[in-house]
Amino acid sequence: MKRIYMDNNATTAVRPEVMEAMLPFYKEHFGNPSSVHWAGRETGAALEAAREKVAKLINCAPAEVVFTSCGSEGDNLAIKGVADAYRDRGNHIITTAVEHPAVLNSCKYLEKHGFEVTYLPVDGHGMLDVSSLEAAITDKTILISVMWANNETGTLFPIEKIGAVARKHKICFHTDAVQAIGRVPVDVDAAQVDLLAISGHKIGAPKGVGALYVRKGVRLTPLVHGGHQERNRRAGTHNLPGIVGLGVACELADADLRNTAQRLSAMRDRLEQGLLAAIPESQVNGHPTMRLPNTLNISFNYIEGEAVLLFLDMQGIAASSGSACMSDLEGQSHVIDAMGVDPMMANSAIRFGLGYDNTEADVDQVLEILPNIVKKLRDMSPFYHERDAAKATANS
Amino acid sequence: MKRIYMDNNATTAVRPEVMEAMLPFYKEHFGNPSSVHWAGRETGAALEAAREKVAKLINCAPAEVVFTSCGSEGDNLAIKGVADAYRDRGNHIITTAVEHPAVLNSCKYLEKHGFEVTYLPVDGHGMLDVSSLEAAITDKTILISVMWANNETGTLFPIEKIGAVARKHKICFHTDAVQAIGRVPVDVDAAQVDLLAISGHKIGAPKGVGALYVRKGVRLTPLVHGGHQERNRRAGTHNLPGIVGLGVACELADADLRNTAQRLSAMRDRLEQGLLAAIPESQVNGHPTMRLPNTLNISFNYIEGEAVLLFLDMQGIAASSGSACMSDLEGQSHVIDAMGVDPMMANSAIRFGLGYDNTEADVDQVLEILPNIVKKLRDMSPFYHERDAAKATANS
Amino acid sequence: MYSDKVIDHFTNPRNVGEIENADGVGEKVSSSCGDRMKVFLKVENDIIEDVKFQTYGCGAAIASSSMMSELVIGKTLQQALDLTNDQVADALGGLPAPKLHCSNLAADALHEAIKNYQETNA
Ligand SMILES: Cc1ncc(COP(=O)(O)O)c(C=O)c1O
Ligand SMILES: Cc1ncc(COP(=O)(O)O)c(C=O)c1O
Ligand code: FES
Ligand code: FES
Repeated sequence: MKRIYMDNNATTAVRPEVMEAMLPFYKEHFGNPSSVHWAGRETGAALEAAREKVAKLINCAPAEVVFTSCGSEGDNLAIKGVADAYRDRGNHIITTAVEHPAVLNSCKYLEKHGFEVTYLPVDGHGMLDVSSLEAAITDKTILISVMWANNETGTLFPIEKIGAVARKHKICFHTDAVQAIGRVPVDVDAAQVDLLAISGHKIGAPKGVGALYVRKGVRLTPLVHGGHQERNRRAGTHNLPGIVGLGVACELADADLRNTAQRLSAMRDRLEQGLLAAIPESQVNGHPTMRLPNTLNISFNYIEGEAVLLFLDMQGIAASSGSACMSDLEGQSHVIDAMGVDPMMANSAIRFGLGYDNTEADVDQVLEILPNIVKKLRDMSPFYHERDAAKATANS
Repeated sequence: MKRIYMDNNATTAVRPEVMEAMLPFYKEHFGNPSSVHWAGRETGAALEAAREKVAKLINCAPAEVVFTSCGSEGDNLAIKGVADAYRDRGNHIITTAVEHPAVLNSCKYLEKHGFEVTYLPVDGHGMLDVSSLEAAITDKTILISVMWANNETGTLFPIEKIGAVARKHKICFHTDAVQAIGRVPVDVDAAQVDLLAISGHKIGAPKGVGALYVRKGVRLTPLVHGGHQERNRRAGTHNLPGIVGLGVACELADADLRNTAQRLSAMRDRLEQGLLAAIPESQVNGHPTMRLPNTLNISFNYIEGEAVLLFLDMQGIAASSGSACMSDLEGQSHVIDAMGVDPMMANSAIRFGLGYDNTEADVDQVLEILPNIVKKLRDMSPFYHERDAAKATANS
Repeated sequence: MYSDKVIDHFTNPRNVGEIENADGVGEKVSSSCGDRMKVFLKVENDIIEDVKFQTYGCGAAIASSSMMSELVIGKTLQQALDLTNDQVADALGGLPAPKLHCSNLAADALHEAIKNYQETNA
């Protein structure tokens, strides 16, 4: 059985070029980049070279890049770090109802410590209304945190517009760009973003490394206190191989961003059209056009998403129902919920995240297999049968 | 020129067995361990297998192991996490003046947020007096944090005795065991420790992974909020290759702890004796017997440590002057300072940290090279000459 | 995450469907997840001759439904009433903790169907 991995929003395989670049830094060049001797100098240079590559992808100065261990840490550092550093100015934070748990749970933690948080709603496409964001600003607002792209639906937020509003009101603007980076162009300067979190393992770098962009002049209390690494913004011995890998992954992303985006969105669109055509009463969750090129979130009414995923899995196809870090939990996605999707539709939502390695043959295979799975599960579903019965009555 | 690496307290090379175990988890088995499909199940099993290996080395239950990104994160999580979770019980923390910056700076951060911290002094050997610790306890004390082994001198603290005191007073006891793990036996149960931080890159696992032991029943506010990883104690996609590597490194450490310790301490002792014999007016900083088997901190009066290190480096020998993460900074070691070492002696302190790969030939080479370096620098030092003059005057 | 037995019953669920003119029909909706199961019975001389089910739910719910049907076909009504949710889960080789509630649908819906049979034939 050919295995097809279509869960690249959860994590990606390390790209071969990335692996090759990292390998020398485990056993051969293993020095602590903070050490002053030969072993540290070798890796110190590699550290700064990687920083430059990350900076180039998002168009910032290398000194504005803080290496972290993952996207979640970046979000926590940005939100708690700004909250603590700007506490004298106010205690109000604005975010959205559809953020990743790393953002939402950082905000909930701050709510227990004297902060007030506004969670802005989204519309049926998962889209945010910038004027409602501006209306939510008070003279106590010290931080706006809005994700660049939603991880479950792929909906892209109007980051440049939000950046302009934040700048106008002189409020720090953090964006969780973990899903956006490497998939759509990201320019912190054009977008007037002050902080931006990325994660290596979503773009072909390994797990265990990420970065937070922190605009020069933005005050930030560290999350991890200790040594003087990262200009006192993040202590702990650098994950040198991981950082080197992140650098190369950013460089690769920079080089083929447009090509990859075009290729993946063409495949994604074919998958989407094929499924909608083959499976009646299905619907796409997310924005029709403002969407990540690789993401398809789709619902098949009357059945349950977990059962669909299980059947797909048994046929070698890896997809998911929302964020991996929530998947061991009961209950529906807070994102699909916030979009006001009908609960039964919401229950069947599954997410395909296409990636670098996917091929047209993969799409063919999903198109062949999935409609049968849906049919089988609908045949089992009492709701589906009652619906037929209801129709029959109506027609008689 | 043969390169000799004797800075294994700063970081170690990844051991070959560790590397081999990690390799399949970058490109082949790369699934997110939180995913429910085949790609996640493969890595989910590897994650739990690694957890068991870590647990075995420190004698705890696997569920008590929380994977982190480094030792600093573990210290921050333990200290800030307990401080926040037990804030209702009190606001007093006891630690020592010679902790790693990850502990000291976490404490300083808490001091800005309403906590009071007692920094216990140490004696000339860097040793702590347990009765002074017990005397410092108040009814507001919620945490004791004392390192297992000091990173600069190797001095081993009386952890079992401190554990007994903490348990008697029902106070959480955290120990930073980053330098101790894999070098001396560590048993959280025998030592009555409640939290214990370790770091992969000090024991032949890669940089970017660590673990915090959290005794069952101990409350802990997360440092990184987000998804449900690590039973809600540490969010963020798992660094699976790193975690697998940490597991194997712990297994290896467990298997040859006593042999390695014996071998390294024999080499270390020969280095120590050889240097003391060859270089008059030199002294060892640290405890004569209660000391890590691999660590030698030694001062050569009248000269400056940085100059010694530079000469050693030019001859291919990597050693250090205290912790790597402080080494870009001016000024003396807070550890040597706290021991009351005479400032000029303190200034010349350098640290050798022997490791798995060191050989007797390495020791020979240092014994051959270092006395000449010291001689050369002393010949340059006004303090040295004035001392000779003083002696001459005294003798005339 | 799931045992081989769960996967087997999920992949090839036994006794899916509907019994026309069933002697008893019952259903149960999970209060925790909204999933739903409907059970149809054919009863003769106090013996369950046939069971069919329809389930809207996760893999565990579907497998539990299937296992339940296998466990009670040919049994007396009393034996079927004695069947517990735990027994269904055990027969599947266990379920992951967060999925235990899913097996509750099966025995509960069965018992509702028996109650319905007893009421209509009282
Ligand atoms: C005693 C001690 N604690 C904590 C740390 C921090 O560990 P890491 O560099 O993995 O964050 C170190 C090493 O630098 C150490 O020696
Ligand atoms: C939008 C978004 N933010 C944050 C994260 C967290 O990243 P990581 O898993 O690297 O901590 C993820 C991925 O899980 C994500 O999709
Ligand atoms: S003269 Fe260079 S550190 Fe003092
Ligand atoms: S999650 Fe609802 S029955 Fe399993």
